[in-house]
Order: sequence, then C-alpha cells, then structure tokens
Amino acid sequence: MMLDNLLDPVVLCFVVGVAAGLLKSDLQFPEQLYEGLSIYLLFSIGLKGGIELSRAAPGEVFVPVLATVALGVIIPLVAYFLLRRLGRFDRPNAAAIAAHYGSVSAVTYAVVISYLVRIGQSYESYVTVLLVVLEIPAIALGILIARLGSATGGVKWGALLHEVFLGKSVYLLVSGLLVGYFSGFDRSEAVAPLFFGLFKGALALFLLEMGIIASRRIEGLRYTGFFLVMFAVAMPLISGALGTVAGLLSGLSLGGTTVLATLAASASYIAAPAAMRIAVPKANPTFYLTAALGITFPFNILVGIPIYHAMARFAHSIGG
Amino acid sequence: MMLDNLLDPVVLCFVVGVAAGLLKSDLQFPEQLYEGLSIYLLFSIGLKGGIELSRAAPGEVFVPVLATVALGVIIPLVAYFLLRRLGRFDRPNAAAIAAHYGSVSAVTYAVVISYLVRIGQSYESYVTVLLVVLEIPAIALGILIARLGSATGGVKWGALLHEVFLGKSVYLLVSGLLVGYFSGFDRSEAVAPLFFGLFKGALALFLLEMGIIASRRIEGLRYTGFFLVMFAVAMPLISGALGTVAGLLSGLSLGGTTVLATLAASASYIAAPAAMRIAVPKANPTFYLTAALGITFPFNILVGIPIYHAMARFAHSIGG
Amino acid sequence: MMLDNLLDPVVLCFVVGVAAGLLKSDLQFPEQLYEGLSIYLLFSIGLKGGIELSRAAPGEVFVPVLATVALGVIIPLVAYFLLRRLGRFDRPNAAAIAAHYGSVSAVTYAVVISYLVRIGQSYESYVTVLLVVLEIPAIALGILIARLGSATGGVKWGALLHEVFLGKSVYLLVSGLLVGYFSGFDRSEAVAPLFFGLFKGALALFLLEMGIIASRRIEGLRYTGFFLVMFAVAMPLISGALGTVAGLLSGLSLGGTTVLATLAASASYIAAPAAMRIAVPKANPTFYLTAALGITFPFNILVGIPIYHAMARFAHSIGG
Amino acid sequence: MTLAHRKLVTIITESALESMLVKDLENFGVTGYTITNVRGEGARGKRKGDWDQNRTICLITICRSDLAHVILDHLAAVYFEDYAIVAYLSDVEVHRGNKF
Amino acid sequence: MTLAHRKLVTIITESALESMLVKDLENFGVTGYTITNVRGEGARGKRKGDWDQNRTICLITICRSDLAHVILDHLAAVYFEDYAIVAYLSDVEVHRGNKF
Amino acid sequence: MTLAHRKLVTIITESALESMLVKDLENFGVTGYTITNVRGEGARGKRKGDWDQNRTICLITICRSDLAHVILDHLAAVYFEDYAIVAYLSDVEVHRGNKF
Ligand SMILES: Nc1ncnc2c1ncn2[C@@H]1O[C@H](COP(=O)(O)O)[C@@H](O)[C@H]1O
Ligand SMILES: Nc1ncnc2c1ncn2[C@@H]1O[C@H](COP(=O)(O)O)[C@@H](O)[C@H]1O
Ligand SMILES: Nc1ncnc2c1ncn2[C@@H]1O[C@H](COP(=O)(O)O)[C@@H](O)[C@H]1O
Ligand code: NA
Ligand code: NA
Ligand code: NA
Repeated sequence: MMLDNLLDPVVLCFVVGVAAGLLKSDLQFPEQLYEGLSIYLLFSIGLKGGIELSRAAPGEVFVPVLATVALGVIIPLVAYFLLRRLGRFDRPNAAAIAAHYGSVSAVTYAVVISYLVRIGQSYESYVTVLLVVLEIPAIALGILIARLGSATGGVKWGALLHEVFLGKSVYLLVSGLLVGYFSGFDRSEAVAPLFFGLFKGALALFLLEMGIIASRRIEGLRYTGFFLVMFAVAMPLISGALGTVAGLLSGLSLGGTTVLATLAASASYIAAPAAMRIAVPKANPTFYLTAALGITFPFNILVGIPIYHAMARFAHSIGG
Repeated sequence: MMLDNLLDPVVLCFVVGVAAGLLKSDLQFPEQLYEGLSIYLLFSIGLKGGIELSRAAPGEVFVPVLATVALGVIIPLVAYFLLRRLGRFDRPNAAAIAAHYGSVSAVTYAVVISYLVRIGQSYESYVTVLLVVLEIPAIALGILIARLGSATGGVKWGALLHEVFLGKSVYLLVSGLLVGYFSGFDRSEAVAPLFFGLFKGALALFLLEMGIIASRRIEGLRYTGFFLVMFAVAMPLISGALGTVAGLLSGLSLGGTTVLATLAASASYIAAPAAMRIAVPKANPTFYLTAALGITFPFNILVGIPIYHAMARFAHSIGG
Repeated sequence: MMLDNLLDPVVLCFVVGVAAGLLKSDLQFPEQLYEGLSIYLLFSIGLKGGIELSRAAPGEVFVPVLATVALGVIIPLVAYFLLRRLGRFDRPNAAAIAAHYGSVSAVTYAVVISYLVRIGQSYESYVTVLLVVLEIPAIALGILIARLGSATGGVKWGALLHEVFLGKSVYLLVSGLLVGYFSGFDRSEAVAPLFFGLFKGALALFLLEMGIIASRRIEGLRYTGFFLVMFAVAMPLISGALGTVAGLLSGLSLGGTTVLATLAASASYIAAPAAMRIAVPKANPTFYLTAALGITFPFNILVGIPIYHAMARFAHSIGG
Repeated sequence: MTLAHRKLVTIITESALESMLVKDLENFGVTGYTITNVRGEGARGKRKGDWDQNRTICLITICRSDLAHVILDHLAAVYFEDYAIVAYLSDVEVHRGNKF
Repeated sequence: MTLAHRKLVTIITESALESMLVKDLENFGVTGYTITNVRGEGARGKRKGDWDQNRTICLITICRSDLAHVILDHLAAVYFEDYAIVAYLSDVEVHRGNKF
Repeated sequence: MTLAHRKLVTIITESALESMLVKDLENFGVTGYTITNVRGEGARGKRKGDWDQNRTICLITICRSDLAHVILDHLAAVYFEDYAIVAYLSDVEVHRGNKF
C-alpha cells in the first residue's frame, strides 16, 4: 500500500521535484506559474466542495464542523506544550510553530482526496468545508499565545482577521465553495473540463515544484536542531491520531475520517507563515518553514497518508 | 432570467472577484497569468470563429458587416454628442470616451456567447467577424475627432493604424480566425480540448480577475462625477438598442441580433485605452477607464446581456 | 503533402507567429507563459515516452540507441568540418554551431510526432528515449573541440556535465520518462487530460510564440553572411539523410525512421546555447542562434518534416 | 533648467512588509514610491522568490533629505532587528522640486 | 584602473510610453538602456501593474552629463504634463568611458 | 544616527552569467546582493528577455569602496570582452556600516 502510493504520478512528481532540488538542477518553475497553479488548485478544491455541498443534507455537516474546530484548538495547544517543555523553544517560536501544525495544507488535502479516489474509497461530500474550517482557528490561537504577556502593544485583530479571512488561500477556497454551491452541478458542467478534468494533472505538476521548494528548505535543518526534526515527524502522527478520533466520534465514514486525520496531520505553509511573519515577528521563519514545509509536508505526501488511512481503518474496525 | 444569468459560474466568478476587490482581499492574479489567459481567450475566440466561418456561405456575411461598420460610426458619434452637450466634457475626453463605447469588449462577447449556448439559442456562425469589424472604426473616429482643430501637429496615422491593427487583441483574434479558417474543422480536432473544452472554465477564472480589476476602478468614481456614471449605464442601453435594430435590419437571427446588440453595448478596455493613451494624451484615463471598465463592463455582465436578449426578442417579435 | 502539412493548426500557428514578428506586432507572450509552456511540453513528452516504454520490450531499444549516439558524434563532426573548411569560421564558432546541429529540438520532435499521428503513421514506442539520448553527446563534443588547444585553462567538466544533465530541458524529459515508466498506463489515466489531451493545443500556442521569437532572429542575418544561411538549410537535409540511414540500419519502422531523421535534422536552441554561452564564450551567439532558431527551426517545421518522411519512405522502399 | 537635489531612499526587504511600509511612508508624507520584485541573498539567507515566503521587494522613494533620514531611522528602529532588510540613501537631481 | 564619471538618467513612467521613449533616446544617441517592470504610486494614483493600462516601467540610461540634461529637458517638455512620470539624474562611475 | 559611506556596484548582464557572478562575489566576500530581471539594448543588440538566451539581469551589491573597485576590475578582465555587460559604481549611505 505504501509502495502503491509512491507509484502514483502525483507522488512520483513530488519525488523528482525533491531530486531536482537535492541535485541542484537549475529547474525552477517561474514564480507566476507557481502562483497561477496554486490559484487554480485552491479555487478548484473550493468549487468541487461547493458543488457537492449543494447536494448534501444541510444538517449533516454540523457535528463534524464542531469536531474540526475542537481539533483546531487542541492540536496547537498540544504542539505548543511539546515545543515549550520538551523542545525548550521560546514563546514566539513555539506559538508560531504550533499555529502551523494546527492549521492545514490544502495541497495535502488534494493529495489525500486523489488517494481515496484512486483506491475507490468514498468520503463525505462536505469535507472541503472541514478544510476551510480547520485553516483559521490555530492561526488566531498561535498569535494570541505569542502575544500574551508580550510588551509589544496589543494585537491589531482587525488587520489580522482581515489578513487571514481575506488572504489569498482562504478567499479562494471560500469563493470556490460559494460559486459551486450557488451554481450547482448542472450549471457547472461547462467549466468542469478545466476545474475537474485537469485537476490531478495540475496537482502533479504543482507537486513537482513543491518538491523543489521543499527540498531547498532542508538546508534549514542545519539551524533547527534535532528536536524540531523529531517534532516534525511525530507531531503529524499525533494530530493524525487526534483527527482519527475526532472523525470517528463525529460519525464520519472511513473515507471522511481519513481526510480529517490527514487535515489534522498536515501543517500550513501558505496562510500560517504569512500571518506569523507579520503578527509574530520574533518567531524565526527558518524554524516553522523547515519543519512544516521541509519535513512534515514530504512526510505526509510520501508515507503519511497511507498511515492515516490505516489509522482510520483501525479505528473504524474497533470503534465503528 | 436575470437570476438565472447571475447563477452561471462565469458570472458568479465575476461577483466573487468584485467582492474580493471591495473587501480589499490581497487576492490578485499574477500579471502574466492575466496576460496568458487573455491571449488564450482572444485566440480561442478567433479560432472558433474561423472554423465556423470555413463552413459558412461566403456571401451571407456581407450585409451584417456593413451594418456593423455603420454601428461603429454611429455609436461613437452619439456618445460624443451626449458627452459634449449634456456632460460638458472637453473635446479630447469626450472623443476618447466615445471611442471606447464605439469599440467592443471581447470578454463581453465571450460571455454573451456562453449565455446563448447555455440557454440553447443558436446564432450565426460568423459573428466573430462582427466582433473584429466593430473593434476598430470607433477608435479611428475618436482619434480623428480629438485631433480636429487641435494644434498638436498631425496624427501619425501610419503608427496608429499599425498600433491598432497589429495590437495584441486584434492580431490574436485575426490570427485565430485565419488559423481556424484555413485548417478547418477536421484538422482542428486535436487542438479542440485546449481551445474549446477549457474555454468556459478559463473565462470563469478570467472574470474572477476582471472582477478584482473592475472593482478597483470604482474608486475612480470620486473624480468622474455623476454624469459619467449615468452615461456608463445609459449608453450601453442606447447602443444595445441600436445594435438590435442593426441586427434586425441586416437579417440576423434572434441569437445573432443578441450578439450584435451586446457587441454594440460593450465598451472596449484593451484596444481603445491603449490607442487613446498615445493618440489623445490630453484625455484623462480615469474617465474612460472608470466608465468602460468600472461601470459598463460589470453592468453588461451582470444584467445587460439578458436585457439585450430581451430587446432582440422584442424586436424579432414585432419586426421579424 | 507539403500543403497538407502547412494547413495543420500547429504549423499555421507558427506561420501567424512569424508574421507577427515580421509585421512588428506588439504581440508577445509573457516570458513566464513561454517558460510554463515549455516546462509543460518537455514534461509531457517525457511522460508519454515513459508510459509507452513501460509497455515496450526492454531489449528492442538497444540498437537504435547505439545508432543515435553514433549520429550524435558524426553529425557535429560533419558540421564542424563544413563550417571550418567551407565557411571559414574560427574554431569556437564552428564548434559551437556544430554542437547545436548535433543536438536536438524537442519542439521539432513534438511536431513530427503530431505529424505522424495526424497521417496515421505508427512509430516505435521508445522514440522519446532517442530524443533524450541525442540531446547531449554533440554538446559535449562541441565543447571539447572548442577547447582543444585553447589557452583558456581546462574545461570544468564537472560543472558542465551538471549544467547539461541537470539543465532544465534534459531534467524535465528524464523526469517525465521516469514518472511515466514507474507509474505506468493505468495509474497515469487521471493525469492524461492535462498531459495528453491538451498537448497538441499547447504545442500550437507555443509555436505561435516560437514564430515570433524565430522571426526576430532573422535580423541576425545581416551579420551572419550568406554561407551560414546556406548551411542552415543544407545541414538539416544532410543530417536528415544520415538519420534516415541510421534508422534503417538499426531496424526502425518507417515511422521511427522519420522521427530519427527529424531528430537528426533538428538543431537545439535550449540546451546547446545555454551550454555554449558558458563553455565557449568566444563563440558569437548571433551565429548559432540565427542559424538554429532563425532558419533551421522554421525550415524543419514548415517543409523539413514532410521531406524527412519522404526520405524515410524512399529508404524503406529500397532498403526495407 | 536648474535641478533640485533630493534623496533617494532604497529599501530591499521581504515582500511581507510591503503594505506596512507603504502605510508608513504615506504617514511620513512622501509623494510617491516605486516597487520592484527582486531576489537576493544576505545575512538572513537566500531569498530566491520562488514562493510566497521567499519574495523580496525593492522599494524606492524620492524625498527631501531630512525626511529621508527620518524614514531610515524609523526603519532601523522598527524592522532591522526582525526582518531581512537593507536600506540606503543616495543623491539624485530632479526637475520639479515641488513634486518631491 | 581610473573610472570615468557619467550620469545615470532614470525614468519611471507608464509602460504605454515605452516604445516612444526608446525612439527618443535612440534619436538622442544614447548607447543603450535598461528597462525594469515596476509598480508604484504618485500624483496620478496607484499603478499596481495588474493589467495593461496600469503597467509602469523604470528605464535607465547611462550617458554624458550634457546629454542627460538634454534628455531630462525633453521629457519635461513633452511628457510631464500628460503622463504619470518621474525622472531624475544621479552620478555613476564607469570603466569604459567611451562606451557611454 | 550617523550614516556610513559605501559603494553600490551595479552589473547589468546576460542571465547566463548569474551563477558565475554570484560565486565570484561570494569569493570576494560581499555580504549580500540583490538581483532584478530586466531587459534592454546595448552594443550587443536588443535583449528583450522573451526567451532563455535573451534574458538580462541587474545585480547590485553594496560594499566598501576598495572592494567595489576590485570587483569592477575583475569584471572588466573576465567578462567585458565576451559578454553583453555594463557595470558601474555609485555612492550610497547606509545605517549599519558593519553590515556591508
Ligand atoms: N550587501 C548587499 N548588497 C546588496 N543587497 C543586499 C546586501 N545585503 C543584503 N542585501 C539584500 O537585502 C536582503 C535582506 O538582507 P539581509 O537582511 O542581510 O538578509 C537580501 O535578501 C538581499 O536582497
Ligand atoms: N516620490 C516618488 N518616489 C519614487 N517614485 C515615485 C515618486 N513619485 C512618483 N513615483 C513613481 O512614478 C510614477 C508616476 O508618478 P506620478 O506622475 O506622480 O503619478 C508612480 O506611479 C511611481 O511609480
Ligand atoms: N548606456 C547604457 N545605459 C543603460 N544600460 C545599458 C547601456 N548600455 C548597455 N546597457 C545595458 O547593458 C546590457 C549589455 O550591454 P552591451 O554589452 O552594450 O550590449 C544591455 O542589454 C542593456 O540592458
Ligand atoms: Na494540521
Ligand atoms: Na460598443
Ligand atoms: Na540534430
């Protein structure tokens, strides 16, 4: 199952991307291609979610959303505690890293969905909503923790909420959701070839570039110390387990539980770093970027997802 | 019908784009993605037109082309007259704005076509030719009017004709037409997935960005005064009516008349501003851009097209 | 057959691109769109090759690869000899130009494949391997010849090999091959709409831009002299003939022979110029770029490919 | 025509700071500014600009010498410690002195 | 090696003027120029460069001091009134004086 | 605060030289550099930047005056003959003198 995952073209593209970075190939995607692909992917994810939502029963989504919010609070607290106590990180760095692990990576979400589709495992139609819901609480919490007792004036919450909710990634996901929800399945047919037909190919191409970018983060390891490496592998396993429990308790199916576990295990590298750089300037980006993007992201793509799927299967076999 | 139009994903994308701009989201398409999409859209429009033309009877197109040229002369004259007399604009500004309203917006054309396709309304295969034909006369006329009696030397017509005919937008449309016409339907099949399969999705994405750009133009309203706002809503209705009449008189079908009315009602924001900036430097871009892009373009996308369709239906019901 | 080739949309796009350049239209693709398209094309070519390879018999490819390596050595030697003796070029310039003609153009490869597909001519599944194999030897040989007896220290082979093997174009082709080979046909189905469905359309768009770029090279003719123009037309015919013979001798089918002849006839304008600029600074880029991109590339696209196909048919009719 | 002497302030820093810097400059009353996307390397490592967190901008503004020094001091106090940033002044001559 | 003193002319303006400015400079006999795509804000409002009519370029050319002043006066006479434009001079030292 | 005087070295050249130049600068011990993608025209023709072989970069580095001269001499010796390249020095004032 592990090997099977590694042979998916999306994952192989990530591998050749990482290799390009490690071998110092001069291959690099032009920055606007990277941005264009990420706009496309985020909007497509939202759109698909919105269309599916327009066919879902409205009440269904309530309990899983609550469970997801709970994850968005518990995971960063656990992470913060580990980083402070075991890792001896100072408050700003611990808070900033914790925010990254409490938030989510939309690309990891896209990969787990493509994984489930490939193995023929169904999942709840509204999981995109959980992706959106999980993106924000941890970021707010991280900022709050970092600022508690800090001398540097109050937090400009207005500006920050604006930054986070209207930031590129959340805005695109939510826009897609709304467009999909209101236009519905039939009206969206004519845009399907672009947004759905090409999705997996575009994801593969994007992961090639993400491989290059992630591999360049690895040189940050020199400065981060061994503890953070351990943390960046252990934390997703812990959050994945928490996500599995939350999925089971909130009544998600096996597929939905796998998605929620993967979301929980994923670490943000778009919305969280952008917010932390402004709101917690004392936190060193080398720490949170190396951990979230240099280690946890590859870990999840290469081996994490099958593990979370196994966790979900195990939980459902005993709890379901 | 109005609501139905608003729920089309292309139109909804425009709405979320406008919202992004008004809410000051930091979402913005990288400029080369914007340019890439506009190259793709213009070439695809031309290509589709060329392929359809290769199957049309050659004589058919003659009368509608003449009617379109007439529109390209009459509309800017009407607009100029209104702007000078009622709006009290000076000559360069009135001429420059008039040129914009006499010319066309290819994106608005694409949206009306997608509207007709969705509601199952057929139209003449050669309407793309009308799009190309209507693009230029008003621009030339606007420059001519602006320069009449102006002290600033003569117009460098050579440079200007070059600018307009070989400008990006006209060149791409015409290239597409030629490639489509000469390669024909069968040979073009292998390129169809890119140019036709993805068209509507790409249009949706492009309109998201156009929404952002258009909404930023709205702050120009502070400087333009109330008359121009009125003009930017009334003028498309007037030109739409003129276009409807021209369509009816030249024997176009209901669908074709709707297209011609929409073309007449649309205001240029690519070719015209580029030409005016060089040829009529005394005209203030804030005026023509706010009107054409900030008001008329959204008006046409959101509510104009169903109105022009209704106009065409009314005209055909009494005149046809 | 010639005319038939000219009416293919891919070739017509090249023609309107050249026209845009000659007419000095301001149409130009944004540079990151150009780069994005070239990344897409190279990776798609590799991916398709890899998938086909995963279904080919492993031994089959051995003899043709040997023949291709031989071509990669013989063609630059012939070219170097002609350029030195008849063209009176100095060593660095002759060596650099020879390297370009010994190496290959992946876009020309894509066009010949699309040509064969259109006329329904089958070819060996592993020809992409020949494309990759032919890319490099001539470049190494060109550098070696240029440096022989040159005072400027030794060649930094490490840096150069790195440059060539890990350069963008080779890396993308090889990555695509590996991803395609390991994921195989079934797993790649979900990425097929992007990488295969859109391929020909993207190639058409790319050739439009290549037409613009190539036509701008034509002004280089003022400096290159008449001999180089002759060379840039004669050399592909010579290499095409050598490629035909190599194809026949190594047992390739008619389609495969046409591909190998076209590869032999094509001149590199990505990998070779990049390597020459660094390794042979005394060679004037105006010479090799005008020849390879300004003359040979258009020659091959417009009339060369049908000629090489005719050569292959002739050879197979007498030799096969 | 005689030209006026002004200072050119150049700030090379993380693109994350763009909107804050622009607000700062507007508060200081500069009459305009120009921004270029760049990439580079310095004490805080390589910034290739290949993705969001890696982008660098170069912001310039022309202003009177006294204001230029005030701006530089402000940057030093607020941003130098925590961000990848370089700032410097140079001399320029402009046509319309009242414009800057 | 001793260096020669030259002026650097910098022009920040609407991209619509690019080809006209390049023609002007060539007529004045400059030996070269360099252009960067930029964005900015000034008396004529924000120019984010997000679409065609909003693009801004920064054009520089190195030349002798007298030519630099001629160019600046020409710009002031022809473009300052109607276009979003800023232009200034600064001092540079170059290696190959005859090249500029 | 008092400012320190430094030299700004500007190099405009083919993008093919980028990695070699960066290595050279690092060997000379500069503390950082900044690169912008540009286009232009000079003695070696138009460089529109529309495809790989046509790209031009503008590389700047701030350093002490003596190092600036050493760098310029090195460029002249190694690259001026065979490549499209322009390089010049100008004066800048910086806050943290020890940073450059
Ligand atoms: N000596 C220098 N010369 C030119 N640019 C520099 C220099 N040092 C740093 N920079 C630029 O300023 C950015 C931030 O510098 P730093 O804070 O030193 O990491 C770098 O990424 C470079 O783009
Ligand atoms: N004080 C300034 N410093 C730097 N750049 C400026 C300044 N004022 C204007 N600019 C630039 O010049 C362009 C045109 O300026 P303006 O004509 O004042 O609108 C602006 O969009 C800015 O990019
Ligand atoms: N006089 C000049 N002023 C500004 N930039 C120049 C000048 N001459 C050359 N350049 C730039 O330097 C590059 C190389 O110049 P060259 O070696 O003269 O071809 C050109 O492509 C321009 O971008
Ligand atoms: Na998480
Ligand atoms: Na119109
Ligand atoms: Na060859």
